[in-house]
Amino acid sequence: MDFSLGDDRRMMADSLSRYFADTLGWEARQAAAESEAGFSRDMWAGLAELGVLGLLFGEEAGGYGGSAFDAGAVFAEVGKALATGPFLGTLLGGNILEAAGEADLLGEVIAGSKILTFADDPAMDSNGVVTDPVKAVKEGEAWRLSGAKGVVDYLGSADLIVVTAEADAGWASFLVEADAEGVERRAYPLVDGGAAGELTLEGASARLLVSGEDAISKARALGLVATVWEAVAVMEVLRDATIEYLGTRKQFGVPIGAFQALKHRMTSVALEIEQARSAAINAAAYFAKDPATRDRYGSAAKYTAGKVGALTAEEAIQMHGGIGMSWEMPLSHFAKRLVMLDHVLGDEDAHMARYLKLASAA
Amino acid sequence: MDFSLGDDRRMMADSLSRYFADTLGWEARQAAAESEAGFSRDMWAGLAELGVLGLLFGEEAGGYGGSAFDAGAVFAEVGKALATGPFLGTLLGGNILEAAGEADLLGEVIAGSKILTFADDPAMDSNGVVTDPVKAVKEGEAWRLSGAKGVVDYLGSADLIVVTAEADAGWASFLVEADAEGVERRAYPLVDGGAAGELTLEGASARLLVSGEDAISKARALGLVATVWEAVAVMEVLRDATIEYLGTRKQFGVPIGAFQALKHRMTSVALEIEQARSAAINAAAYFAKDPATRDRYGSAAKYTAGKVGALTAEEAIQMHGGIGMSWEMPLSHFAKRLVMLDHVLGDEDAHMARYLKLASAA
Amino acid sequence: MDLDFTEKDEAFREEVREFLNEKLPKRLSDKVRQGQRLTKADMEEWHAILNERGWLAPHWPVEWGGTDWSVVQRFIFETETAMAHAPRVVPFGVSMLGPVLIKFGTEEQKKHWLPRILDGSDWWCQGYSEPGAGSDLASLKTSAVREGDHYVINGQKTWTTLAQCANKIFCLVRTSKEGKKQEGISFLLVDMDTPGVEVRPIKLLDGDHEVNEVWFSDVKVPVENLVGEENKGWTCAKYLLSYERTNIAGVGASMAAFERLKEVARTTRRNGSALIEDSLFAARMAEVEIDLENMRTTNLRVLDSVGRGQTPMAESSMLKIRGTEIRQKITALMRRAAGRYAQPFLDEALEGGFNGEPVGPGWAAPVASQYFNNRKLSIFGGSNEVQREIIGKSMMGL
Amino acid sequence: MDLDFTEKDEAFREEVREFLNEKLPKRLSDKVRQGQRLTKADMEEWHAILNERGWLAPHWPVEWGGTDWSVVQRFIFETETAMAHAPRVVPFGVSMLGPVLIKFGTEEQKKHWLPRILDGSDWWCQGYSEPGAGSDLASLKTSAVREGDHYVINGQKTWTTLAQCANKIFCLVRTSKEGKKQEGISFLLVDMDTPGVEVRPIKLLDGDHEVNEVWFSDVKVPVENLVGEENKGWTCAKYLLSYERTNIAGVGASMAAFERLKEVARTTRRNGSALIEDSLFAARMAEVEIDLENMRTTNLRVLDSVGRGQTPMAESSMLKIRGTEIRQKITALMRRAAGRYAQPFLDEALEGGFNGEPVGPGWAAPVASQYFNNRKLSIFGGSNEVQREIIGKSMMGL
Repeated sequence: MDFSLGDDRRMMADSLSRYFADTLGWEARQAAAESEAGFSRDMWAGLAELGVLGLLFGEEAGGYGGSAFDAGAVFAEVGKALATGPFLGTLLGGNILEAAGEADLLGEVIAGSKILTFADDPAMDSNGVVTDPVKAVKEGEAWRLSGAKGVVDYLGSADLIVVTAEADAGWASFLVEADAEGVERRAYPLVDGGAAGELTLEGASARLLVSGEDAISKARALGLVATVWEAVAVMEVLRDATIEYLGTRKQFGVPIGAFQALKHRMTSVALEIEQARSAAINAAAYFAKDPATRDRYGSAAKYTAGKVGALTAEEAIQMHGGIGMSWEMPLSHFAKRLVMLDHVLGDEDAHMARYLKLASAA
Repeated sequence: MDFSLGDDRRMMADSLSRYFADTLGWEARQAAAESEAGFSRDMWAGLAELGVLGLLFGEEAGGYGGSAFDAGAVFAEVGKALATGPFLGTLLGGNILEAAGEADLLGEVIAGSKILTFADDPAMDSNGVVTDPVKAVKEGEAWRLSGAKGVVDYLGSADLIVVTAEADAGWASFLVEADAEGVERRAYPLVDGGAAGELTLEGASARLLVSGEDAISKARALGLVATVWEAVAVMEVLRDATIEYLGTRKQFGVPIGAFQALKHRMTSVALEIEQARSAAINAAAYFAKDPATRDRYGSAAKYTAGKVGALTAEEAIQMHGGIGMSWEMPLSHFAKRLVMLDHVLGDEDAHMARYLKLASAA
Repeated sequence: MDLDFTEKDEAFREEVREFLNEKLPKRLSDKVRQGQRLTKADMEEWHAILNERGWLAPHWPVEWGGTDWSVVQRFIFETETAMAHAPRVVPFGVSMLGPVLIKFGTEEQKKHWLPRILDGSDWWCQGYSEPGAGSDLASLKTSAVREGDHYVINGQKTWTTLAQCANKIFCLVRTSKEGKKQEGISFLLVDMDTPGVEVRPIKLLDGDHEVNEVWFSDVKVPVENLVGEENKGWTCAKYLLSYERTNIAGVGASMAAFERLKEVARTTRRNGSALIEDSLFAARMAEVEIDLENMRTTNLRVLDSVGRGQTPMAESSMLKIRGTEIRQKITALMRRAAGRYAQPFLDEALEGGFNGEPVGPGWAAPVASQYFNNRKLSIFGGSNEVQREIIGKSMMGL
Repeated sequence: MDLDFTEKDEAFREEVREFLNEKLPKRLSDKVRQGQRLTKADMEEWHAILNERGWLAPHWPVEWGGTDWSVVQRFIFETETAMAHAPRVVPFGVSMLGPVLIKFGTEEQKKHWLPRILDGSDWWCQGYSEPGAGSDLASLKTSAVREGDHYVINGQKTWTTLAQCANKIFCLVRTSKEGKKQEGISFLLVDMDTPGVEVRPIKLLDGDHEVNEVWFSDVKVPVENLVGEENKGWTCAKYLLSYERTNIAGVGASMAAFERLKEVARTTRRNGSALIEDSLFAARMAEVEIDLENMRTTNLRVLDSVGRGQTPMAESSMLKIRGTEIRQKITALMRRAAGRYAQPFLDEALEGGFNGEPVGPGWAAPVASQYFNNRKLSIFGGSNEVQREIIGKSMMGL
């Protein structure tokens, strides 16, 4: 049993933390998050230079990390800094490239010279109906993909897109060049900062990366670990800011934290966040076990993060009062990110349902 | 729109209230609740004399009430006094007798000379498996019932038992004499005071009362109204006792209600109880509408009462501290009754499930 | 006991429905239904329509242009207009200042100001909150010093809703520092065109401009704009806070929002079936629906007691708390229903007349903004914590 | 970072399991598993078995009969014994008085009292709470007046758990009324056979006799029974409250109870299918299971920090709060699982050796009693409100 991050990982996390502190002050963060790309290219280049992206992948793929705890450590720093950028697409798409043995291509991603994203969720049409899965058809040695994917992270900036699609033999993942023919991208900003886009493929040329659903499931599972670690880091920022506010803001002549109702509610928030942190640790610790165990703890963690995330965001705003709702306060943006993270890779309810399914299968 | 109980009903409720106050003081209540019968025969005779039981039935059946609000008004007084006795069996069994046009028999029940109960829930065996429904077989003009019913209110004291059973043509309700051959009764006390019993029928002779499930459903629906009104009355006793305690019990030199955490939680309890009271009113108000509407509001009310009941009971005990757990305090018995009422006629979850089913059928 | 409305009330409901059917512009109800932003002109248009019918300020006395509706009729009106997706009446003139003037104003003040509220000549905003005084309203610092025929105001108000649309502001100002902090407050009417008044927008977390700071630098206000007595403004403030809080639960608005949610849950399909068939989502919806049905009856019970002459204090606060909780839960469910499509932010889709291609489900565009914006419901207008204090005091004197 | 125990710890776990397998009498584990009442003899039997192995007081120093187990090993021991349905060790002597004596007792006191705790010569109970002093423990009034070589005690203690089994009681008594209320308290050891000590049972709502009032009328206690200095008893009390609270979450007990719940939910059939397939019940169970899994890791994290020399304050209180909440939720689910069969009350079925016919499911007999009895978890031993105050203070100094 060991709850330390480990020296190497701690060192990288610390330098990442310093890098964000030095280059991504609040104004810079806001400018980047509201920019058309939704993130700062300079920051991304800096991260690549710092070697941060390499921590997300194993040595054979040109990285020097690749464990679930490595991903967790990086995403915790992303959360703490409220950094926007194609982190998740890099992690998930990169994980598939890694599984496919595409070390060269992944090398370009790690070096920051190519932006990668992961198109997995199906699009929903304007009536709220989930569109049919993207279909993959083989033409000679090449593959053609057709269909739509929804809310693809940083699609507008991507050079490479890892797309999950259904072929005759089942699900597989493919590589699509963003500027290939038959690739249509509609980019838009997100309510919590950053950007995403709708992807429409009409016979777009693609390269098969990995057949079968296992690699996709594993990438999604890693994504759960990463988002949960990010969410917990955001919670901790909100918690600390709220505790600070409760201790300094005065009403009726005393700090508002002296009002027992607020104080006791804040203890619940803090307690729940500790539970969410434990859930995040569990998800990372069981990631390398068998898929059923991995997914069980992944869903438990995402469920916990969703539930605690909403509580934390809502209580942080409520306890700040009006000021907690203002755009000027970083707090409100942390709260938005936290609530929106619930919707990334399946929300609280979806993961409760999956947890129940996994439990009844066990 | 009218939220008054109506003069006649108010008058009867008031005299019932006075009767309980005069004859069912706390020690008398405890003695009755812990007696072998689980209630006081004298009290029951007094209620009959007062005419209270007649309020539960319509004029054709020899009563002078019979509406859902009549039942609600009576059961609210029962809850307030924490009276034990075969109230529910009288209401539900009597409702079936009423539907069957059995005015004479019902007259004896109203007069208190016969004790009636209603055996509806199937028994569960020692492994937790619900036993098969009681079967009704016709032999010439007579019927024979076989099977088991569980947790039948005041079975040990009953003279008459209305039993629901499955005949070839479907569900129907039957009258069984408690001392008939083939009737086996195992009586026991209840954790919240009063008594019930397991009923085993082995070819017991029975008389058909009403064919079909409609009358049974209606009786159950009326039972929901009654239990919910009883539950709300118990909640109000707990609320008032807790508010009183918060205002008088001192710790750290001030009344504990001055501690904002307790105060704010108490406001939630009070608020939820107002909602439960509204749910109870809704259930009574919609009782005479079509069965789908009736059952929808019945389930909404039982769900609400279950949820709010547990909250109220748990918070009342918690806010009283140790003293709230002592047998000596009436409070703890009100809390037990309230929690156990959740299990009568289906708990919170069962009624949420039924509500969803009714909604999706609508 | 029964929950049915009387025949008279049912006839009134029909009258309201007919009115809405005839007079409520579809352009406006579409905007409201779809959660799009209303412009100042939109709100003025609806006020004018209501005023034409004499229904803009139903709770005012008839002599000042109100109605003689019962509390139940007012409830019916509120519910029906909300269910028809009518714009909400801007409350600052009609529901806040109006009643204060009627109660505390001089005959001249009433004659001058009340008609101007109804005909739209004046758009009022409310100068209560200050940066240092949130829930502790009475600790406000904005000062008004009497100089001859004028007060001179200096200070700052904040969270002033729709100040950018208003030409007038009613303010609580400090006219004395003697005695208890509640005793040196006065209630003043200020023309926002007066030199020294400056409005600075506050952007809220959803990106919308709804509230403002209002700054006062040596702002001269004629003494005849004092409402009630000098240093007795707290009486006006308290009256305003306790007045007409019987429809505070927003039952109509919640019912409308819930209907919209049901519609969405029926049409949105996920994993091959309608969202409403998802057992966890359906249970969440049912919980809210039951709570809302219960609250509707709770509200009617409060109205009934008001109709019988009682003044509800704890009950109003309960309605406020539960009402805001329910509305917040409904918007949270809308965001859940949208799933990942809650996240795209298309500012243009929030404007009326948007006819571009939506991203994902057409209804999803405003749901995240509404969810975040609705956090205000439990903060502004007396936070839910303040309401709990009121209940606690009323229940146990503590 | 990893959650796996070391090989050494795994070996230790095996050792504990073997011990339990060999030494834990099935008669006792059956009683515990079925929620039946343990007699004094049952508890003494289990203490003797543990003591024989030297595992009765693992957290004491080796020289006094304890072990040198790491905090993780203690966690493993606690979890394994609970999962095996071993009786809980009665904490008053072993976990409360023992550590206080080891820290504050004289050499003579240690030599005299500690072995008697281990060998069962003494059964201690705790005289802390008083009728007037609940959460405000320091306001206690039971007085001890020094008269020559004795203190003379007068007053009343309450909620004294298992006083009916005990021959000794350690008490907080007031020896001075000067200064702050915490400063006049002393820690005294009292023989319950002393004239003037009277134990009166308090029946709890579940009908069981577990707690008592203890009355003192001119009870003479030799001065050598004072632990620590006179008027410094509060230091002992605080130490006792903060000591060894790292396993306070009761993870093992909750895991055992949850396993039992799962078993029940798998075998109990309702509406034609197993209860575990009821979507609402399954979701309630999953919520608790996830919370418990999270808490297990939270507990391990706290142990890890203790192992690294830190003193957890807020963390212990969080474990106490969530631990009790989880245990209460599990008993509430057991009562739901029993449905109407939670209601029958068969007192005899709660005694070991009951071989009558159960009413309904065999496991249902104790569930209502356990549910009501477990309300105490959030009240006694520092109520959850008191724990929240501790967390608040530690988080923000307020």
